[in-house]
Amino acid sequence: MNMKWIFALTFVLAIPLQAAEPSLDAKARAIIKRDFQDKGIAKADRVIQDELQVLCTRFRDNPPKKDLERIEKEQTRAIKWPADGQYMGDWKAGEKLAQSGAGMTWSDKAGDPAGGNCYNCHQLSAKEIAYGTIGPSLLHYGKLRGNSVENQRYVYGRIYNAKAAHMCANMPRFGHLGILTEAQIKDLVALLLDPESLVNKD
Amino acid sequence: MGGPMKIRASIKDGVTEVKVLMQHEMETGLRKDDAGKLVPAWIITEVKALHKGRTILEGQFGTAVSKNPYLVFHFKGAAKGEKVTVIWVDNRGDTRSDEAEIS
Amino acid sequence: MNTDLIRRKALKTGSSLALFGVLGAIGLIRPGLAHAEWKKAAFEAKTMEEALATLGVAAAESSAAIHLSVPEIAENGAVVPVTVTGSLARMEQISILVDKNPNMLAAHFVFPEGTEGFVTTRVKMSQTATVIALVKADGKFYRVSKEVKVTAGGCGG
Amino acid sequence: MNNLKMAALAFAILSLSVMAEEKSAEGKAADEIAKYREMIADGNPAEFDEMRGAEIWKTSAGPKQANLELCNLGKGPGVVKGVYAELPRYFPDTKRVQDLESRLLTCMSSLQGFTEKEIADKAIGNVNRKPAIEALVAYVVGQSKGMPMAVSTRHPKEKEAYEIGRRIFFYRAGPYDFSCATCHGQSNRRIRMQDLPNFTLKKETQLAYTTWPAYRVSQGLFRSFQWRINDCFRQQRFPEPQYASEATVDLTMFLAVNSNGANYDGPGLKR
Repeated sequence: MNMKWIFALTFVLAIPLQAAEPSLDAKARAIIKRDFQDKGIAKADRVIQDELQVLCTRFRDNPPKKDLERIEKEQTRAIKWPADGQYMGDWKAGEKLAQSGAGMTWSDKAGDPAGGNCYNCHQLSAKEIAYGTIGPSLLHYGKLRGNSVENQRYVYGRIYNAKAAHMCANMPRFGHLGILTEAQIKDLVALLLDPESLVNKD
Repeated sequence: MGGPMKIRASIKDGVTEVKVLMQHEMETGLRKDDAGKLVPAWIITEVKALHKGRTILEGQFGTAVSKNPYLVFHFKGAAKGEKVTVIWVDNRGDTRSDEAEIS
Repeated sequence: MNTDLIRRKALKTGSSLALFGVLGAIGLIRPGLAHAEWKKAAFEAKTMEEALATLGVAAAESSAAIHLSVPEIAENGAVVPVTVTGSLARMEQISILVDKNPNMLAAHFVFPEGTEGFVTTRVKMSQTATVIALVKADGKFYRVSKEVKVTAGGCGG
Repeated sequence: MNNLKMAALAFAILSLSVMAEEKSAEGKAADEIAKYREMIADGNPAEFDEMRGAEIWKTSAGPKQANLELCNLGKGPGVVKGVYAELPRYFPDTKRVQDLESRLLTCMSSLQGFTEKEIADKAIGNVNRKPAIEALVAYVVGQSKGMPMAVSTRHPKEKEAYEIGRRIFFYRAGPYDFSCATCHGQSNRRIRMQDLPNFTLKKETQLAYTTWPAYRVSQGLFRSFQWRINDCFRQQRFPEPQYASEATVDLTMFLAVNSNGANYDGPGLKR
C-alpha cells in the first residue's frame, strides 16, 4: 500500500472515531475562554494555549514521537544562553529564590520579584524539612554530579526550559516564559552545583 | 455581645470533660490591614467556667491564643444533667456567657 | 476574674443590663469573691526572664511528672495545639509560653480544688520556637519545654 | 488522619524502609504532620458559620424582603437536608447544571431580588468581610453530613458537565504550563508539607471532596468549594474563574461524581 492510501484510510477512520470527542474538546475550550477573567497581573489570555500546551493536554502528557522530537528541538533552540558564558551566580541568593513561592499569581503585584518555587516540588537542602515531592529530590545534586562547565550549562538549560528535554514535564519553563531572569537562573544553578551551597554541604 | 460559644460537657468515671470553642477574632495588634494600618489588639482576656455557682476554671489569654479559642479541661464533682457555664470578657469590654448540660 | 472588673466592663457595653442579669443569675457577682486580675505585665513581657519574674517565678525545676504535648511540626503557626497535664499533687496553675513570640506568655490557667491539672488549648507561633509549660503545684514551680517547627506553607504563598 | 491515609503511609514507609535514610526522615515528617492534623481535628469553628447560615436562610433580605425558605436546591422548595450530597445537578427551571453556590445565586436573585452579579462579585470573603452566601454554604453542606454522595449523570447535560469538567482538569495553560492534574494527578505527592490528593483515583477524590467546604485554620475562615477551586487556579497561575461559572461547576461536577458512594463529611477542618 502506498503512502497516499494509508493517509486516506487514516483520514476516513479518524472521522467517526473522533466525531464525539472533538466537539466536547472544543466546547471545553470555549467555556474556559469565556469563564476566566482578568485579575491583577493574571490576564484572561493566559488560558490560550501554545502548541506545546495543546499537545500535552490532548495526549495527556504522552505525545506522539514526531511531535515530541519536533517540539523538544524547537524549545532547545529557543534557549537563550548567557552572553557572558557564565552559568553560576550566588547560591545564597538562589536559596532565597528556591524558598519563595511568589510570582505570577493574581495576588502578586506587577514588578514584585518572582520566586523560584523550588521547595514546592523538590527536596534541596537537608535543613529544610518542608519540601515538596512532585519533582525528584535534588539533595547533594552538585556533590553527586560535579560542577564542571558542561554540568553548569546543562543545569542552566534545564531551569531555563525543562520542556526542551521533556516536552510535557511538570516543571515550568522559567526562562523561556520569562518567569525568572538570567541572573536568577544563575543563582539557582549555583544553589545546585556550588560545593559551598546548602544543597551540597551539610 | 459576642457570638455564642460551643460547649460540650460529658462525664465519665466521675470526671467531667468540658470542651469549649469560643467565637473571637483574637487580633494580636501586630497585623496590618490592607491600607497598611495596624489593626488594634482585640482579644479575650479572661475566661471563667462555673458549675453550680462554683468556679471550676479560671483562664487568662494573651495575644498568642489562636483565633476562635479552644479549651479543654477536666473537673470532678458533677453529675449528668447538671450545667456548666462559661463566661469570657475581652479587652473591649465585650462579654459572653453560655452554658451546656453535662451528658 | 475580678467581679468588679466584669461589672465595670458590663456597664460599659450596650448589652450591659442583659449581661448583668446573667452574671447575677449564675452567682458570679457576689461581694467578697476574690479573683486574680488580668496579668497585664506578664502578658506584655517581651523576654522570658521578664515573663517569669512577673509570674512570680524565682526558680522552676524540670519535672518528668509534667507532660507537655505539642506537635513536632506544625503546618501552620496560626494554630498550634498544646496540651499540658501532670501527675503532681495539687496542680494549681498552668502557664503556656512561647519563647520567640512578640509576647512571651500565651495563656495562664488557675485550677481550683476538684479541677484536674490539665488543659488543652491552641496558640499562635510566629516562627519555629520552644513552647514552655510552667506549672505551679503545691506552691512550687516546674517547667518543661519542647520545640515546635513551624513550616512554610504551600505554593503561591 | 483517616484510615486510608494511614494505610497509604504505612505502605509507603514499609516499601521505603530499605531505601536511603532521607526517605525515612520524610516518612517521619509525614507522621508528625498527621499527628498535628489529628490534634486540631476537634472543635471545628465552621459550626459557627453553619449557625450563622441557618439564621440567614430564614431571615428576610433583598429588594423583595424575602427569606430563602422557598429555595429549591434540588429536592423541592425549602428542602435542605441531603441536597449537597446530590449537587451539582441539572435544574429544569434554569436549564443548566448548577452547584450549590450557583443555585444559591439563583435563589437569592429570584426570591430576594438581588442581582446575581452583586452577590457573586463579593461572594468570597476575607477577615474583614464575611459574605452571607458563605454562611449559607456552611449551613447547607452541614445538612448532608453522613449522607452518601449520589451525584447524577443521567441527564445529558449532567453527563456533558462531567465530561467538560474532566477536560478542564487536564487543561494545561498559563505561564507555568500547569493543569489541575500537574499537582493532583499522582498519588503520594505533596507541595511543601501539604499532601496532594490524586483526583484520578476514586478513593483519594472521595476523601478530599467530602471534607470540603471547610474551615481553614491558617486563614481563620470558612471556605466554600468555589473558593477552593478559585485558589487552586490562583496558584496554578491562571486568571480568575468567574464565581459559579460553568467552568467551575463542571470541574466540581467531575470531582463530585468521582466521589460518589462516599459519605459526605463536611464542613471539614483544614490546616
